[in-house]
Amino acid sequence: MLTDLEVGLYIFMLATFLGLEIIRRVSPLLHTPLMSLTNAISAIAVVGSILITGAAHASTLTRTLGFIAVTASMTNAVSGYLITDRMLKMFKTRKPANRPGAAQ
Amino acid sequence: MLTDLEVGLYIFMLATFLGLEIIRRVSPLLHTPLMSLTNAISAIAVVGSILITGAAHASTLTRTLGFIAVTASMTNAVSGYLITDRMLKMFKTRKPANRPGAAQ
Amino acid sequence: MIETAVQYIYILSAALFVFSLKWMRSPTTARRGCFAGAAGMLLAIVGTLMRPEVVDYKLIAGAFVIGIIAGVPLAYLMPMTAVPQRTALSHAFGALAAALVGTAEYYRATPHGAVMVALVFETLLGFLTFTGSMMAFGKLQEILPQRPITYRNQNVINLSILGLAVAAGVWLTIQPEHAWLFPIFIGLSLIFGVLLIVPIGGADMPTVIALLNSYAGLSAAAMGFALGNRLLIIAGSLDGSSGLILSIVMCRAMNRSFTNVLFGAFGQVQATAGGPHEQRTVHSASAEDAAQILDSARSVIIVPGYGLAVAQAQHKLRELYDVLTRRGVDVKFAIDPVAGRMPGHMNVLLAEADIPYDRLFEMDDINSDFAQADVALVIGANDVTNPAARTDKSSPIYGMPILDVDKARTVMVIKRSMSPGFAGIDNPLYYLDKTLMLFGDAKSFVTDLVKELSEVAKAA
Amino acid sequence: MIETAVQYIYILSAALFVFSLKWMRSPTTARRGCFAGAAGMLLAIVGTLMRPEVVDYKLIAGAFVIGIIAGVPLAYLMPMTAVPQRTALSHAFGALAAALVGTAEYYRATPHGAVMVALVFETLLGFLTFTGSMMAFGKLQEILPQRPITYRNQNVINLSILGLAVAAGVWLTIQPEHAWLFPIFIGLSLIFGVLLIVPIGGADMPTVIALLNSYAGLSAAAMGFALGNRLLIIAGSLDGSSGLILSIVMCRAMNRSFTNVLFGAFGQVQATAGGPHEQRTVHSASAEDAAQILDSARSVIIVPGYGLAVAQAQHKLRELYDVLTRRGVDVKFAIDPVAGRMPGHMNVLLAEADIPYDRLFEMDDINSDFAQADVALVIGANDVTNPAARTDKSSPIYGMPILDVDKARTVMVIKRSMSPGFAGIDNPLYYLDKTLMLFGDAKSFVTDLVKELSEVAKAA
Ligand SMILES: NC(=O)c1ccc[n+]([C@@H]2O[C@H](COP(=O)([O-])OP(=O)(O)OC[C@H]3O[C@@H](n4cnc5c(N)ncnc54)[C@H](OP(=O)(O)O)[C@@H]3O)[C@@H](O)[C@H]2O)c1
Ligand SMILES: NC(=O)c1ccc[n+]([C@@H]2O[C@H](COP(=O)([O-])OP(=O)(O)OC[C@H]3O[C@@H](n4cnc5c(N)ncnc54)[C@H](OP(=O)(O)O)[C@@H]3O)[C@@H](O)[C@H]2O)c1
Repeated sequence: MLTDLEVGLYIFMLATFLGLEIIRRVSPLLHTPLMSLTNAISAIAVVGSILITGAAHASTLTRTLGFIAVTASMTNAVSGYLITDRMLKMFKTRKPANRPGAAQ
Repeated sequence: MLTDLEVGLYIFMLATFLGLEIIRRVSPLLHTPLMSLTNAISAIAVVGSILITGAAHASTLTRTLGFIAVTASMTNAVSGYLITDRMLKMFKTRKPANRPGAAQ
Repeated sequence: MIETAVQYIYILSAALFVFSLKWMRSPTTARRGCFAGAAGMLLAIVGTLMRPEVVDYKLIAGAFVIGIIAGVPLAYLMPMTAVPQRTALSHAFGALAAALVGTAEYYRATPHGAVMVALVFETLLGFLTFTGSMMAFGKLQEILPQRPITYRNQNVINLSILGLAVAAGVWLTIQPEHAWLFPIFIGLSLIFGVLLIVPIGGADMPTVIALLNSYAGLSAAAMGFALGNRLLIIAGSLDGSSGLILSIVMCRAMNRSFTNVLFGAFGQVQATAGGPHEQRTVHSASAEDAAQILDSARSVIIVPGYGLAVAQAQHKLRELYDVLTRRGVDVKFAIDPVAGRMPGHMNVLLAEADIPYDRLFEMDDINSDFAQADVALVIGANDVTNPAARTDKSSPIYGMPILDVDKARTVMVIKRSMSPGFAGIDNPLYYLDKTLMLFGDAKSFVTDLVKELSEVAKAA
Repeated sequence: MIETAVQYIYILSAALFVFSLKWMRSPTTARRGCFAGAAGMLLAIVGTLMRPEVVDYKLIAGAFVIGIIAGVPLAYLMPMTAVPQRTALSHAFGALAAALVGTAEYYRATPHGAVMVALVFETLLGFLTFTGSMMAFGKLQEILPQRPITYRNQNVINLSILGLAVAAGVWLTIQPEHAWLFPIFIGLSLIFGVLLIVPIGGADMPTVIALLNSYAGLSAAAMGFALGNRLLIIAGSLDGSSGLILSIVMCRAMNRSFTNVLFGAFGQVQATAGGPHEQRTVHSASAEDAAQILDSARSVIIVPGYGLAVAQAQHKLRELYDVLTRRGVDVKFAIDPVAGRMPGHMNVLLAEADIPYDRLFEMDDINSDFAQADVALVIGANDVTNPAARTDKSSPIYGMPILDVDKARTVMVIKRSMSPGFAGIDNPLYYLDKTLMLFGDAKSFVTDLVKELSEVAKAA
């Protein structure tokens, strides 16, 4: 009944509105980790990359490009989530802490 | 590629999240007009009602039910938007106003 | 081609609904929001009429005319104090439409699988919201008794009816051909809607209405699933989430839980458990005395409540505001979030009387000002000024956010008698030494005050 | 069957992404948010691998292994101060993936119509974000010159290249068979990405990175349209809107417009227009003097800035905080929204050093406290303390929100020289009578301060 394009437009509209609403309320305290999180989410390109690379009768060109794409987005995803978590670990609430500052 | 149900679920999820985000931020000042606005929006049932009523080979039962449904939701839409607007008109910013209170 | 155009119109319509709600956030954009909502609805209707499936326009046109003829007066003739009732009635209409579409669709196509599940949801929610909203309307309009009606095993009975309705629904989804079951299913849904509201007190209706709003929205969304229509899903779920949030906000503001509102039979228990009447003294005063005190005050905080709405005294109050302001008194209005019977009730009421809303202060912003105020003038408010909410852990309203009127130098309370407010409990405020009770109907008492003050003004 | 299961997995994955961003709102739930995001990604990958179209797993497995081997050290070995660079590099990877998928899809299927439009968008945005992010990385890592590079007709040239790229894209959507055009289209996109960044100063990179984040997201969303994949559309548009909001927030915080950031060649103009150097006197002091003043203060507000990050002095600063707190001094940290080079840069830095974040105050909350503070200790901050932003309409940073350090009784500024900060302008604060300049690298100077204070403590 609906073409892919029309469904896509519905979803694009709703997701964009939703993104704008949510992000506007993130405290500036967390803007740096947020940027690195959304960066990790942009590794979603991995979905397309897998489809290209794993397809049945893919040409060598397609496979090569797909392989690079999967590698790039996988690196992106792994490092993105890990570093975001590393950053966020620093934000955990602490007791008014009086252990002497752990020098590097 | 996707069934109607799956598309529906995507859209339902996004729209619900979006609704929750937006409404949570409405100032309590406007909760009463908001309720009457969303009430008017629920007149969207008019879409289904029209489809039922106007269909080509509709039975008398279907037409009767559809007719009632269109009437009910149309009343709902018209009165809903008009009364919301009437309420909101009262909220317009005024100069520190010193005309004597207009008794009813 | 046309089908594609319709989809774009629908997408635009959905976007307009989203903007409509976004713009409701602030009073400056709210009217634009209402307009966007109306435009979205218009597009939805136009788009639907354009669809090739729609071939017969006669009935539709007739229904439109009736709808407009009925809708316009409903909007313009209703007094503002009747907003809760009107909303309830309107919900009943919206839900009825959804339920009837579901019914018609069942008899037309007898769908199977997921579509039938959606259809059952739509019909169940639609019919129960219909009767539930009619009941709410009746209670608010005082056609039906306001007090909660309870009987033994009520919850068990209600839940059994719901259980039966759901069972019928499940059966229908498995074997949609059992057409004899459908009317039974409808009947059970209708009955459950009635029973749901019976044990809820009239004053809890606004919360219930918000919840019913949510159901009506979900019913429309289910219709969207049944008809494969995305616009219905979007508008329905926006509505559904909005109703949910509003009812949560209202429950929280009253410091009560959902379950307590739905099953607590609030308003009855407290009324009987009002406690023994100790013989305590109150000070009362005449309009003349009160006017003198007001005239010599430098700052007055006015606390409006439900009684102001009942007495329709908002325009007179505006006059009082004017005369006091002219005499150099600093007048503020303190708005409790749960004053009145609808969220924002007082705001709407005072706005109707043209009281500038930079003089209206939310509870959190003004509570610290009471200590500096010469007079706190309470007009038809009761529970929202009850200090027991702050101090008395055993009070049913303990924890409810209240206005600290008892901190003011002098407290004046306009109400008709010593009878309690919505929560049905006594108010220790009235027995304070600094409190003056001004007995009378809010409208006539404020009128007297204005008269007295104008005379003082002329004399000066 | 499997296709249906995949769709449910995708819906769950999309919901997890939404929750992930929602939970990023507050530090208490942020880690859960990160986890939800990772879970969403995992589901997306699992769901995709389950699809019947995917038959060959060898290459994919290999790529996964490489990705993990490369990703883990990238996350754990990077120092926190290199976060901006890492983000830039990561964007480059993400965008490259999107661009390559678009390219591969073009050569595989040569699609027409709307799908080709989406594919062109995807490829254009992907490639320009790729080179743009690599340039940004180079500038931040100081492989490339930090300063903006400008030449005559720069904007005209850039826009022509973009125009050519778009023209090629339009032609390709009309006649997708022209395979010879595709490499040209790619080349133009790549070049435009480079040229876009050349005229932007290194210090504006964070804003640009946020914008590139937005492009990368939109590119993924376009891929979703091209492949008919809703999950890609959702995740892509969440990303796109997030990047947009962040870059707007950053521009606004610097009181500059988008156009000014992108085309203003900021950092060069101001450096040359630094103005004539009047011979004005400054007071400087030694660590010993400074320690004495700090020791006798009752309340100290510390203002960290970019120099703290450069000197990696956060851990030493923590020691200073400890020793002062032990000596009974009330120490607060004032965080300007644009201090450092990334939004929240200072928060991350101070959190890394374990400074309790109930001691960190946002600008609006602390600005009124400076008047009561005995000492404002500025460490490696410059522009965010420049009173010219409040008073001097002609200053390029006029209107930028700053910390009112000049209201404190005594101001101490740790920096290496009199040279300006990011905006390239002089700071009148340094010439005030109450200001003491503490010249030196932030880390070594704070170390000295700690040493002096500990000696005072021992002596006492
Ligand atoms: N706002 C909401 O969304 C909402 C929703 C549901 C429930 N509620 C509940 O409603 C209550 C609201 O508190 P409230 O202080 O506004 O009202 P209230 O506690 O219900 O008290 C209203 C008072 O007004 C007096 N009154 C009635 N008619 C009057 C008239 N014509 N002239 C003068 N006085 C009149 C009544 O006393 P007399 O009879 O002696 O005159 C009564 O004590 C709270 O308990 C709240 O939890 C609020
Ligand atoms: N936060 C963001 O999101 C963001 C993004 C883009 C741009 N910006 C801009 O960046 C600026 C941030 O202001 P800011 O006050 O934090 O920094 P700033 O104005 O750039 O000043 C940093 C100061 O630190 C000193 N410094 C550098 N290395 C040092 C070291 N090792 N030890 C001691 N001092 C050192 C420098 O002076 P010496 O060379 O004399 O030592 C310099 O004056 C604002 O103009 C803002 O608009 C911010």
